[in-house]
Amino acid sequence: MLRESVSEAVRLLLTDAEVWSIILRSLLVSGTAVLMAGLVGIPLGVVIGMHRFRGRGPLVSVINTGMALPPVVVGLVVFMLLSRSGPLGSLGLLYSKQAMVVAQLVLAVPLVLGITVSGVSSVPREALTQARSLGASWLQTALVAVSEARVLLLVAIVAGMGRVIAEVGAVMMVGGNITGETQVMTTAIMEEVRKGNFAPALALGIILLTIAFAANGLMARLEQRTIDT
Amino acid sequence: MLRESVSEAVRLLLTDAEVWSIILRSLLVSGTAVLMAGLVGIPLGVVIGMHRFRGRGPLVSVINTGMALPPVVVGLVVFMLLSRSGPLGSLGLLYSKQAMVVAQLVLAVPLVLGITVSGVSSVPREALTQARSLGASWLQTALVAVSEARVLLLVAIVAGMGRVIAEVGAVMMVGGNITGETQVMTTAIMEEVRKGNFAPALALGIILLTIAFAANGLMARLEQRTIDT
Amino acid sequence: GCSTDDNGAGARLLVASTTSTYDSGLFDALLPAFKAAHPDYDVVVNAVGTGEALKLGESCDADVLLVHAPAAEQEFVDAGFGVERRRIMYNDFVIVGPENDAAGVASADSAAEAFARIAAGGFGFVSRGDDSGTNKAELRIWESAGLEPSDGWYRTVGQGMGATLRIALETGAEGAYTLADRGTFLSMRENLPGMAILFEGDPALYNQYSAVAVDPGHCPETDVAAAETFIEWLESDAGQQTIADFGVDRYGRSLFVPNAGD
Amino acid sequence: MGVLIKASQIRHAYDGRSVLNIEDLEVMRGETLCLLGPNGAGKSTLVRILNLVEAPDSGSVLFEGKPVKPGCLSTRRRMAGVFQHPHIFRGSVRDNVAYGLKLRRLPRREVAALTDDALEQLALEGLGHRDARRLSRGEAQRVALARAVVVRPEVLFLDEPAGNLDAAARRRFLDDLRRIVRRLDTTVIHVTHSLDEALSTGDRIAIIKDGAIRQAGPARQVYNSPADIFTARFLGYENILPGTVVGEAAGGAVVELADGGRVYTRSRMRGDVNVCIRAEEVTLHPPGEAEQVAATANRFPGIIWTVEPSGSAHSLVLDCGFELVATATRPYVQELGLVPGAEVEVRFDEAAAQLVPARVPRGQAGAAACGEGETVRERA
Amino acid sequence: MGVLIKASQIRHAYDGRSVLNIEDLEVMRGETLCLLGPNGAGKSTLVRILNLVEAPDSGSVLFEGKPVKPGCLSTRRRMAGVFQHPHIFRGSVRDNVAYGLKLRRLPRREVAALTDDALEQLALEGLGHRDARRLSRGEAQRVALARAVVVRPEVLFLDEPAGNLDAAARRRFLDDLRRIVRRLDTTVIHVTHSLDEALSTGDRIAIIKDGAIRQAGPARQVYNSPADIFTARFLGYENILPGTVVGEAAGGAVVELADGGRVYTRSRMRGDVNVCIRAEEVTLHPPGEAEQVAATANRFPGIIWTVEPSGSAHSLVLDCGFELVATATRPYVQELGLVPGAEVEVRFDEAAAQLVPARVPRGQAGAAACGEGETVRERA
Ligand SMILES: Nc1ncnc2c1ncn2[C@@H]1O[C@H](COP(=O)(O)OP(=O)(O)OP(=O)(O)O)[C@@H](O)[C@H]1O
Ligand SMILES: Nc1ncnc2c1ncn2[C@@H]1O[C@H](COP(=O)(O)OP(=O)(O)OP(=O)(O)O)[C@@H](O)[C@H]1O
Ligand SMILES: [Mg+2]
Ligand SMILES: [Mg+2]
Repeated sequence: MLRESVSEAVRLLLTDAEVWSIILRSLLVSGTAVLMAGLVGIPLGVVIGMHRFRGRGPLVSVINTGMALPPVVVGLVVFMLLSRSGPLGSLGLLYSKQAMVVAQLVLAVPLVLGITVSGVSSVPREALTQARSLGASWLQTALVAVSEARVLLLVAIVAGMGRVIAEVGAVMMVGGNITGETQVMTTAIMEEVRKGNFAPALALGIILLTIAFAANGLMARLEQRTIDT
Repeated sequence: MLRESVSEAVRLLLTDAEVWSIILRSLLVSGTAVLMAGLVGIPLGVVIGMHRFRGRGPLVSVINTGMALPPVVVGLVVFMLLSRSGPLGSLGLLYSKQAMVVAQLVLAVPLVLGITVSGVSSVPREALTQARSLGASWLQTALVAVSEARVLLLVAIVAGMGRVIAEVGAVMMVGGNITGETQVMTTAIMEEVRKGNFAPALALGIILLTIAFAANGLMARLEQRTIDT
Repeated sequence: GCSTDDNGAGARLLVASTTSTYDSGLFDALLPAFKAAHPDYDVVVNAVGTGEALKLGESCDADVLLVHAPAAEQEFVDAGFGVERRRIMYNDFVIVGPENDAAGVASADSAAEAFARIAAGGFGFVSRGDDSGTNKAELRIWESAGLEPSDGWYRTVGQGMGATLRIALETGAEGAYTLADRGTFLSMRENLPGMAILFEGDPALYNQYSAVAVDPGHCPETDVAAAETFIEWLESDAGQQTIADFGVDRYGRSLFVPNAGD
Repeated sequence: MGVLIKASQIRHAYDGRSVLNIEDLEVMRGETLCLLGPNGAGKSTLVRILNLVEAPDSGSVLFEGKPVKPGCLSTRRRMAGVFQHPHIFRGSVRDNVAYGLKLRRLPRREVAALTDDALEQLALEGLGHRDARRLSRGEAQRVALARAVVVRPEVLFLDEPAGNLDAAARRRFLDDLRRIVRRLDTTVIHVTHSLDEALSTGDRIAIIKDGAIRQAGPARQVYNSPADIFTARFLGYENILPGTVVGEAAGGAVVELADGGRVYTRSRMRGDVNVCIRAEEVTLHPPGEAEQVAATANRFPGIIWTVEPSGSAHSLVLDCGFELVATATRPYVQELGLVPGAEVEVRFDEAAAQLVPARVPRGQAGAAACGEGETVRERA
Repeated sequence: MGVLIKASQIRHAYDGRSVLNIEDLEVMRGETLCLLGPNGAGKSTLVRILNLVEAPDSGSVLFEGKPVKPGCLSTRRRMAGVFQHPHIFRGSVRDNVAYGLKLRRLPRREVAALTDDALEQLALEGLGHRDARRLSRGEAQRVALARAVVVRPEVLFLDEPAGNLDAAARRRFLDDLRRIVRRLDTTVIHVTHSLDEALSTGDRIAIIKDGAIRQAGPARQVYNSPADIFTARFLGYENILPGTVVGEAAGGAVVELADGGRVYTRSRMRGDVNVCIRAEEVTLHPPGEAEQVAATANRFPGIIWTVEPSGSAHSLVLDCGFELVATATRPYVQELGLVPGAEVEVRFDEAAAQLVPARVPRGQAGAAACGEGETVRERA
């Protein structure tokens, strides 16, 4: 079955334009979601990680809890918000890529935030004190924290991307798996599985993993170029 | 809808014995999977994190890629292995809690492993050198690494638990959502959604999150008791 | 951007369909034919459970429903969510199970008797348990047989037809029985080795599909004209012929029998 | 040359334990103030507070007369600090040294020039492109120093800057520091455990213990006139002899030592006192040697008990009725035949005999009771 | 009292840069070996390798004659180290101090007793229950010391153990160390930048530079007979006077200084040399003072150029035809009226005038050419 799927994967990649558009759509949707999750989660995580304040403990618990947000529930809530009868219905975003981005964003943020917070929390305070002493502004001090915790920030992004690109429940609900419009790799896999076509399902899975692997390799290389250790 | 769901959640908890058994089953299955993922992922992650060896970079990339394993594909592969016509079919494990544990284990391990590796990698080498110098055996040195990276190991476990307890694709495939046998919270949510019963679906989601929040709070407290900083 | 992603210029019509219709591939035949006839309209299909489909209609997130749960549909219309039920096609349910048929379902005189034989022997039976049309039909048969299926041999999975069939295939040493709609079963047959249609033809196994347009009174934003155009096309000779032709080349027979206007 | 920094009523606690309690501390513009004190006295905490990188629990820091808070970047940019365990940033040695300049968005060429200067100043030229995280401790310490001086701060905080430096580098750094301070009129707050370092760099010395300042003043004055028995011990007075003032002579007190013997001093004090004399102020002479020019009334016949080499000098313990410690360099030991049992005449100047009260004044008694300096000396 | 540890042909590189290249080093059982050397010389690296916590790229470490690898726990358990920047483990001060004992699975009661002992020894009694991560640097350093001595290792590695300790604590620790070493027959490898510390604790001294051992031998011998100009400078010889051997007298060479003047020595050497004399070996006398017992042929009339207080002594620069640095304590400066311009007679013993070759031997020339000790001195 595996050999069959690999050759099916190769065949799909070579012959099926639809597969390529699904792959690109997956990357686009999940990439956008993770990028936005990073833009929200990393700065916020750095702030929370750098400071000690009242209510920080519970806040961190809430963030960690967010990691256990079931995609179906997230999908449901986003659905209810974007539904024509919901508060944001007038935007007409349901069954669109934007809706999928929103749902994936909700899923990615807690993971990115949680890992960032604990990564930045474990940056030695001397690093920040030293930066301040040399005249770092608040932002410049935060950049030191980012630089010190960079490996974990990378893991945060990788884990966030992993969570959303592999997720199916939420995008299925708010995207609708509409062929040519909102179908992404996981919903396509799901559809094939439902139809009992395991080989193409596996083939799509293999393609997804290959892309993830290549992206990881690239990231690791980028990280090593700017940095050592 | 939200108010409705909260009262529905309370009602379900108070009156529905079935809901309780679903909750317990979820905790049992995911708890076992994460426990096993911890038993595998943490020691392995500590070993990889502590040592520099050839091929470490690619290995870490593979682990990170594992975070993007789509649950449906994992479910499919486990399904094919356990299927009657598959290599492990004779075990008769398909549509059982054991099968769900296996699938969730596969999903949790890369996350636990990935976060552990980067957490342990960022433990200062002096910590390990100092331990060795005071007579720590290999294992005792590893324990120092664990203690230094403990916050991230906790995040690894939390993220792993978050991933599996919220996951639906794999358990649906290999567990089958059989009422009274393999139905867990997420598959029950999915079923309610399919039936169009959004309120109980949300209610179950709220219950799941409440449990996750309580567990996180407990963990944070436990962590603080043994430790400071 | 990817051109296939871009919405066409025309009106976008949301059809909520049951997975059974969608997964059989019927829409792959219907949509191009409709598009050829009405290039102004873009139909997108959302494959969900019957319950969810009705809910989508209620929340105005679908314009047309294509479902097969007559009682629920009627309720939907009576509640003012839908305009009217319009029959489009039917097929039938079949009792499927392991080829060796230990319960002897094949020789039963009625669906109820077939179910009774399964129950009597305690042979495995997998129920969809998802309030779908199929599930409701199954429950009616148990009722007519005067039986209350019990734990142990009777398993409820709350999933779609495809998943239910697969679970039936994998249950126990040989496989279990279940009630399926013919279309889905035939379309999945090659992936279900050792399973066969054991009983068919009982009137109780009749499976009517209807189209329901969402009521613009309830959902002002719905595109009434588009919905009407689509349903009318389904009822038209062209539409009905497309349904009749679907599956013949692949399965040697139609999966759905058009019956609009009957 | 007025007051540049003034700290008053600074209180700070960690985990509910009070670690700092400074009534009043003034740092003059352009001066070098050395902070001395035992481990855990609160020196580093004080430095962090004055450097505006940590806020005290209460109290105020005035800079040029205006109250400043850690948030105040413009003031903070006029300062720079080298902490006790300097944190090295990721990147090369150059990156580290240039850090403060880049923060200030100086033009690239200027950054390069200033960085080169600073690298040279700390003999780091060869290391510029090395990964700064992979240096030896001493090299890292120099990077930290270069990184702080390169921004030409008006106020430079140095928390044990010479720790881990080799002798040559230490000497050179202290020389350079003096030069920089003179040239740029930099104000320096310098924490050190080395009295020599404090004396050679400090205009003023403040001795801090248990979070409070016990004595402060011009360096030589503090060195020569300890305020109490703790500071005397802390400043390295080897001989602390209990006694009682019995009269006055030549403008100072005459003290009858508890162990016998009469010491003439230049201080005025009454009642029970301790006479404090540095070992190097005690000179040894052949018995009955001809009178020298600078005569002193403090002359005692003594017998040498022990002679021990200690570093570059020898440490001698003598019995003069009371016990006395003296030091002598090797040639003198040899020339005068200073061996155990030898008889010598012991002399020390009246001005070298400092008086401190026998007891620490009431208010400080509690704090001093468990002073480390004391317990250590008592056990030794 | 044989060889306990023998390292041979140890080579180690970081990032392709060779940092260690030890031909041969022996540590005797029970001795204290002090390692001295400039920053970045490789001292800490050597310590880590001997402590079996890091494996060298090549070469072997023999323990009791048997080759050992870092994996060898049983040997490692007979050692303990205090590193230059000690890592403090999570937990209380007690936990940290008890760590090594717990690793060895000693009975609980014994752990408690030994821990109490060690805490007391380093004046940490009051801190036992404090969070060890929240200590001042000096307190942390003491914890690290207590943690290593508590396991009563046969070999104790100390990498700048007294850095950050206050003067009293440092004195006490060095005293205690000597006591422990004597009582338990501990072998100590002690890295320090303080010559005084090395002389007061070390039986032998090894001077390491650029990864290689430049000179090793009994402490006083190394102190008194530098092998070359680098070690002379490193050992603090303030006066290094170039000259040429012109003859022999009283069993030693007579050197004609380049700047004029003739110095009598006890060393034998030929050709161009440097005469090395410590400042404290130079004694100053009133001109025409009566001859003393220990006469010397090295007597020069001199004029005082500068007198500068340096710590507890004064540093004097004299013109005796050649330039000479001397030190004197305050009372002597006062007694002899040592002010700039004063005329004095300068003397130093023949034994105090050490000869080193004018040039570093060929093989070492490259390494020495960019020696830090030199560049620093030359700039000063
Ligand atoms: N982060 C912290 N949390 C709790 N207590 C602390 C912290 N930092 C320092 N302390 C305590 O505050 C007191 C003062 O510490 P500080 O570092 O200012 O001392 P110090 O005078 O610099 O000592 P040293 O000479 O050892 O460097 C000490 O008792 C120390 O244990
Ligand atoms: N982890 C490392 N990676 C790369 N180079 C290193 C590393 N550690 C030390 N070095 C380099 O190796 C050389 C020797 O370092 P080592 O720490 O042994 O010196 P040291 O003699 O202890 O100096 P110091 O007196 O400053 O402590 C130095 O040039 C240093 O920069
Ligand atoms: Mg300090
Ligand atoms: Mg070192």
